[in-house]
Amino acid sequence: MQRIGVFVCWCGSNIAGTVDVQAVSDALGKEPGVVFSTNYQYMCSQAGQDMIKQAIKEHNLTGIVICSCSPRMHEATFRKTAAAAGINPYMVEIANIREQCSWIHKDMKEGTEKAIVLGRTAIAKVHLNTPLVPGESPVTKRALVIGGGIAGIQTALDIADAGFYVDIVEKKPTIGGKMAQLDKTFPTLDCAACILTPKMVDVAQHERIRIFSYSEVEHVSGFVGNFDVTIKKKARYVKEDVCTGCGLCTEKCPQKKVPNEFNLGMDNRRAIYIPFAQAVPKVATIDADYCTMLKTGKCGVCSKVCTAKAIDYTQKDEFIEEKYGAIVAATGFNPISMDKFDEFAYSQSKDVITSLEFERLMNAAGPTAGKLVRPSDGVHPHKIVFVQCVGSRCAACAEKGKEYCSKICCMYTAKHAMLTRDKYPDTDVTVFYIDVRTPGKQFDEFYRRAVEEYGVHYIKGMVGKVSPEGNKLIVQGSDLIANKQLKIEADLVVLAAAIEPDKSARPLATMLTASMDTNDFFTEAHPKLRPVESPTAGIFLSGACQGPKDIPETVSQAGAAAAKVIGLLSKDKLTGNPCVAHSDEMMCNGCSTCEKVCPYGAITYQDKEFRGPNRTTLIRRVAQVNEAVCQGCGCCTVACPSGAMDLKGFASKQIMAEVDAICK
Amino acid sequence: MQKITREALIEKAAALLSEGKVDRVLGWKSGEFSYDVTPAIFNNVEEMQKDFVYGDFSGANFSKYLVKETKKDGKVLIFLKPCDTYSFNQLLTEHRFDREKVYAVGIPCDGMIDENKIKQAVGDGILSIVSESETVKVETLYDGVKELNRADVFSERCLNCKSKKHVAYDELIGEDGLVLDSNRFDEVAKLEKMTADERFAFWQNELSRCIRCNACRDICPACTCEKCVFDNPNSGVENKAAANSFEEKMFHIIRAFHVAGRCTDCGECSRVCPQHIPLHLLNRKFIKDINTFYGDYQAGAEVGSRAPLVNYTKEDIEPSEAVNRGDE
Amino acid sequence: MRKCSLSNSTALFNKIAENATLYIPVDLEKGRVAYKKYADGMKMSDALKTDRSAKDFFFPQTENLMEFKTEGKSIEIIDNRSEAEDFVVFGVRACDVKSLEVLDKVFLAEPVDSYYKNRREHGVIVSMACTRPTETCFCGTFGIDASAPKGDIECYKTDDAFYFNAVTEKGEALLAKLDGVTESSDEKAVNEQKEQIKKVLDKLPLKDLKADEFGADKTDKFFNSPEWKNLSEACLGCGTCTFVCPTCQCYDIKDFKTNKGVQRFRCWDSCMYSDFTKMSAGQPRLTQMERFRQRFMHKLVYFPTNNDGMFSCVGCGRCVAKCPISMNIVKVMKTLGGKNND
Amino acid sequence: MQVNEYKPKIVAFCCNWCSYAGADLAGSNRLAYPAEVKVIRVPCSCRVNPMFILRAFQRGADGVILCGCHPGDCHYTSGNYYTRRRMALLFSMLEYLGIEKERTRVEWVSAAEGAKFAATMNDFVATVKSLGENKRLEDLRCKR
Repeated sequence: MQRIGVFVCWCGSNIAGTVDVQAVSDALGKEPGVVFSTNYQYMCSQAGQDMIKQAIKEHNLTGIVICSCSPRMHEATFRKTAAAAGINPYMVEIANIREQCSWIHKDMKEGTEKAIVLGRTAIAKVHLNTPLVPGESPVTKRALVIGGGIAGIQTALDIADAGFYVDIVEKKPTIGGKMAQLDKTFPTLDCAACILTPKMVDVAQHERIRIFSYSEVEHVSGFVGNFDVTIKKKARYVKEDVCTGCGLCTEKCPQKKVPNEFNLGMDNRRAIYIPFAQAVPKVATIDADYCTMLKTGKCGVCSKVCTAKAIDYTQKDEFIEEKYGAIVAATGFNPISMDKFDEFAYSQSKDVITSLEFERLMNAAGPTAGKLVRPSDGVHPHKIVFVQCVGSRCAACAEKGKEYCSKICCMYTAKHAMLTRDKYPDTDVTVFYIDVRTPGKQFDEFYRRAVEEYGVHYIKGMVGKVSPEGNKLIVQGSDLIANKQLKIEADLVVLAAAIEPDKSARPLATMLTASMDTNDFFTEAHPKLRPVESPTAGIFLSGACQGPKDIPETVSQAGAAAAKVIGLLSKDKLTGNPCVAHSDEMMCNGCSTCEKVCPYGAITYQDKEFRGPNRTTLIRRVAQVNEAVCQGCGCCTVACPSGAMDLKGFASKQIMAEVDAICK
Repeated sequence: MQKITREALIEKAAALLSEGKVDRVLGWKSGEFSYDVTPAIFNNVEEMQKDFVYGDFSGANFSKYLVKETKKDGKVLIFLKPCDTYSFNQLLTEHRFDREKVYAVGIPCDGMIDENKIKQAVGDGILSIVSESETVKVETLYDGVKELNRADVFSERCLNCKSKKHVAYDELIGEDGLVLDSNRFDEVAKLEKMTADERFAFWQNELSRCIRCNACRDICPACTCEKCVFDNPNSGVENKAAANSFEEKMFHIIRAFHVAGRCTDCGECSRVCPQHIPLHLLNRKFIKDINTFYGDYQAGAEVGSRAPLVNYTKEDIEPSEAVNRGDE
Repeated sequence: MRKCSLSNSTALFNKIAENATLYIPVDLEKGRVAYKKYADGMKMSDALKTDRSAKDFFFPQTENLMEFKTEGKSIEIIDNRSEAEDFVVFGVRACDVKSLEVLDKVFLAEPVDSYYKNRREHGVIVSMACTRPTETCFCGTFGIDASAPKGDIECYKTDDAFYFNAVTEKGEALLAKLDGVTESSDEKAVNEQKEQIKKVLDKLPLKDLKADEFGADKTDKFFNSPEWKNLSEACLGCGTCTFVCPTCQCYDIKDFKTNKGVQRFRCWDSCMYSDFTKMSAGQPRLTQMERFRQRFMHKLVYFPTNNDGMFSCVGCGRCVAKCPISMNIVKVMKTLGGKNND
Repeated sequence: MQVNEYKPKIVAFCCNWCSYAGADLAGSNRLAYPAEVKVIRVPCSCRVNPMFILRAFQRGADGVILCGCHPGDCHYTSGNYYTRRRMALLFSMLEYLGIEKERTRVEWVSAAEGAKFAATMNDFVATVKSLGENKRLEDLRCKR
């Protein structure tokens, strides 16, 4: 039997105004198990807390009921008070007689009666409370960053600079991601390569960062602080530690007809290649799909020209197992496919291009060495039409595009328009838009400059159709402000394609038991207050895998994710929430039902030996809850048919005792 | 459909036993009368030849016995009728027995007979029941031989057979059947059409007869808990007898809820109820609702499938709509 | 011997119901038969057996024993047993009549079970001879004569009349009250019926089942028989046999927390249950085989040992008909009973 | 003088993250609802076992309402989706047994919806009141 102390708070007149606190403390003092009951003006004040501490010692209290404001307000306060007086903090229960009683009831009698019932309910629960101790688990002081774009790079650098080891897994042969493909960046128009490549070098040279390029995450198990990850290092047929990156092989390779994905297929590369000059690691990779030697066994040119003897046609995929304390998803984005948008004639004309392709065309290291020409005939375009929101904000055409705003298109289109007008004043530029959204530092100013200083024509309206006619593109659109239909003869049409999460994100989320929204963006633990954490403990989110983002936003989120990781890795031990699920092995059937509803993958099964009747032993499959991973929702407790699964702090018996007390 | 004979099954068992593929056989053992068939373990062909029986009263679903049987050494031969195979798969899905220790032989089934229907038709003193293809000849103490239509004395579950297809087996005797379009939800629909008062009266009458013998639970292949909540003093619902109509309802609601989405509709609960309460109408209500709300789902149709109550879609029906659906 | 023509049965029942609550077997839907409280004009069932036995009237499935009321920190103890009113159970078959004798041995022996005793004192049993016993019947095995059903009043129903014979004082008193609706009669019709019944009994499939091998002090002979394992193999551990049995008398005492206190009640329990007679160390019988053996050893050996050889099975056949897996005392007796039952 | 007005007993299960906070907000905004409503705080609506609901009726509740985060907003990502399925089936079963469907309800109330919480409770209490006492799922022993 517990020795319970009841403390009724007046909260000044907040409670005492409509609840007779004396009557409440008197009535509750008569409840079985209650050995002390009092009321006081401000229970949460120092004096109030001292009163509780003193009563705990004087009356040897084992359980505390505070009738006060919402537990969301002061539960933590009173738990600390109890702990300071030497009883387990989880022996405290709060009866919410302010928000859920005195504040909503005007009648004193009614309020007092209800407060007594709520107090009794808390007493009924405390009777069944047990001391709870949070579990502890060690932390592996190494982080894994999945994705080597600017998000992953920034997160990795920040973590490593704080003194922790970081591994980056990048599925491409080089890190750099989308930003490496960009020409200039808004709103300052500095060159992407100029600000990105030094960071890539920093990563390469950082003593605490390892890069697994051309690699993928194969398997993840474990939990916060203790993840076991298998990384697949795909065979690149070049010894990474031997290759000097001289590039001779990439010049001599006889297979010249491989579409160059770095330039979005607008030119070709060889079967052995280094994606771009500043690639990190600067190591060649053989594209097995195109390499004659790998396909037919006849060639071997690269091997012959390689003075470092780095070519190894027998290389196999390699699997690396490593432990991590934290995992950061930084898997980025891709423009959506234009397949479903044939009204813009993307498949019919080479001169209808996406914005990312436009970036490459403008880039000095691009397929045209930075000269803006039409991909079809190499002729300088005099009339360019930009179409925004291609596949974005597409609520009515959800099967084609995305319902959300891709967020970056307004600004990069303004950038493209401005750069074009700056470099080629003879080129006329028209932009079709639904809205121009420029909420960022210096963003609107940037857009105004495009319109006002550079004379870009902005037309509010959507393009309905683009049709190639001769060497021209006929753009049919509507001008909603002038309320008229337009027909523009253009040389080049640039589509601002919506962006979507990278395809690798969904399977990765499954491996991480991290949740995703319907668009396959990772879900954050809280949209406002925990924007860089996944609901799954130990999984963090960086960059566009969480939602569309521009570079400044990505970098700041990457830093935020790093800060969260550093906060985690700087701990030697993790203390969990003790209100977690617990399986009674004697009753567990091992049926796997609970595991299926657990959003955190906290439940595993084990074949365990039990004592059977009459000195026999039985092997039974039983569920085990990983307390470090369990967040305490209790979903498993209801899924479990045998009632073996229960939730500490919110045990079935406790809840039923509350029900009983309320219905008395 | 070819009629499967006792001899064919014994022959199959004999072969498997002699090849060493199985160590014992889980089968039906004849009793005192024509209908009181008991599940039993046969260790050799001689035992089978003496007592093994397969016929109109071999209705017992053996799947649940595998939980116990596979904890023993050696391999057991089990004969599975189509409906039994669903329970078999469901138990496998829930990791309740060791598949390696079972050799499952699928056998066709053309329906089992409910001895209670015979008793109702012919009265007391049944001396023998002989089954022909379309008829059943019953000899009684008082009225000589009476002939009944087989179709009139089929078990309820066989009248509404959902499938003649085996969804699990190592070996099949005879040809496999098909999943059938049954009218098994008709009775549920009939109840749904009643007023709330009529439904309440109906169930009050049915459930008031419950003696809480737990036969429905203990025969149920989905009820394989190490300890049932109704036997566990810590569960808050434990009791040994219903003290009033609330406790009667609670037992049956929770029993049905705990197997919802896992119940294969094998019909054993109603078959064994000594008070003849149509318990399957509770389970079928859940199955019908699941099918309507979340799309057709047959528990046990495949191993490892995700049961509807451990699954969801973002567009699921709201509880308020679910209860109003019957109003139309 | 008194007689009441069947055409006059409503008057008879109404007369009985004047002074006591009358329960008669009634046909319900789908072949179900149960005792119902008599109301004017209600028709009595001719079925052989009610689904549940007459045990329920004397030892109901749940029964309040007492109540504890708490007010603050004080506790009040209240005896809230329901005082039984006078009642008559009509049409109890010989086997069920005998079962009360078995229950008396348990509940009326010291210490007397006052709850049972109270109900027993208030109840009058009008028995009924069985003209159409069924294949599951084996009361003869235990020396019960279905043609002489006993009870407080022995009753025979022919094609046109009820015949009554008072057996006990209570029966005489009741029969005396029925003078207005009955008339004196000779025993010719009844004797004819008795003969008829004997002939039928000789044709029953279980007529040769013998209990001779069982009985008092036979524990050593059967306890360690290897047959128990096979017999119990398929047992589900449900309580069907126990709860349909007219002689099973085990109960559990439980407390139910009400809003104001605690209701202490008893309810039937079953030795087949894994949580039967749980003690601090758990169940004394850990396997279903042990629990299964207990039930039959109790009926056939332990009970006779403690009660002058009286078996605690009356051969009513309910368990034979109701067991979900069709395992039953007949099969147990035939398997263990040696030569006599081959 | 008022005659003994029937006051139903209402048990409201509220998830800690949305609905309980919504109830608190109703209080902070002084939005009144009947005192017959008593809230039990659970971590997530998915913690609520059908047995708790039956228990409440057994013990004398006249109505039971379950409040959780809006679908898609669950603090534990998916808990309320399971709640939704469980309760759809349970409530449908209760209805099938002839128990008044208005006695049970699930409502999604976010932490910002104090007004919705109060309005929901006002409506639910009025509905249950119009039904009168729970007779079909009562256990008379409890009322003694």
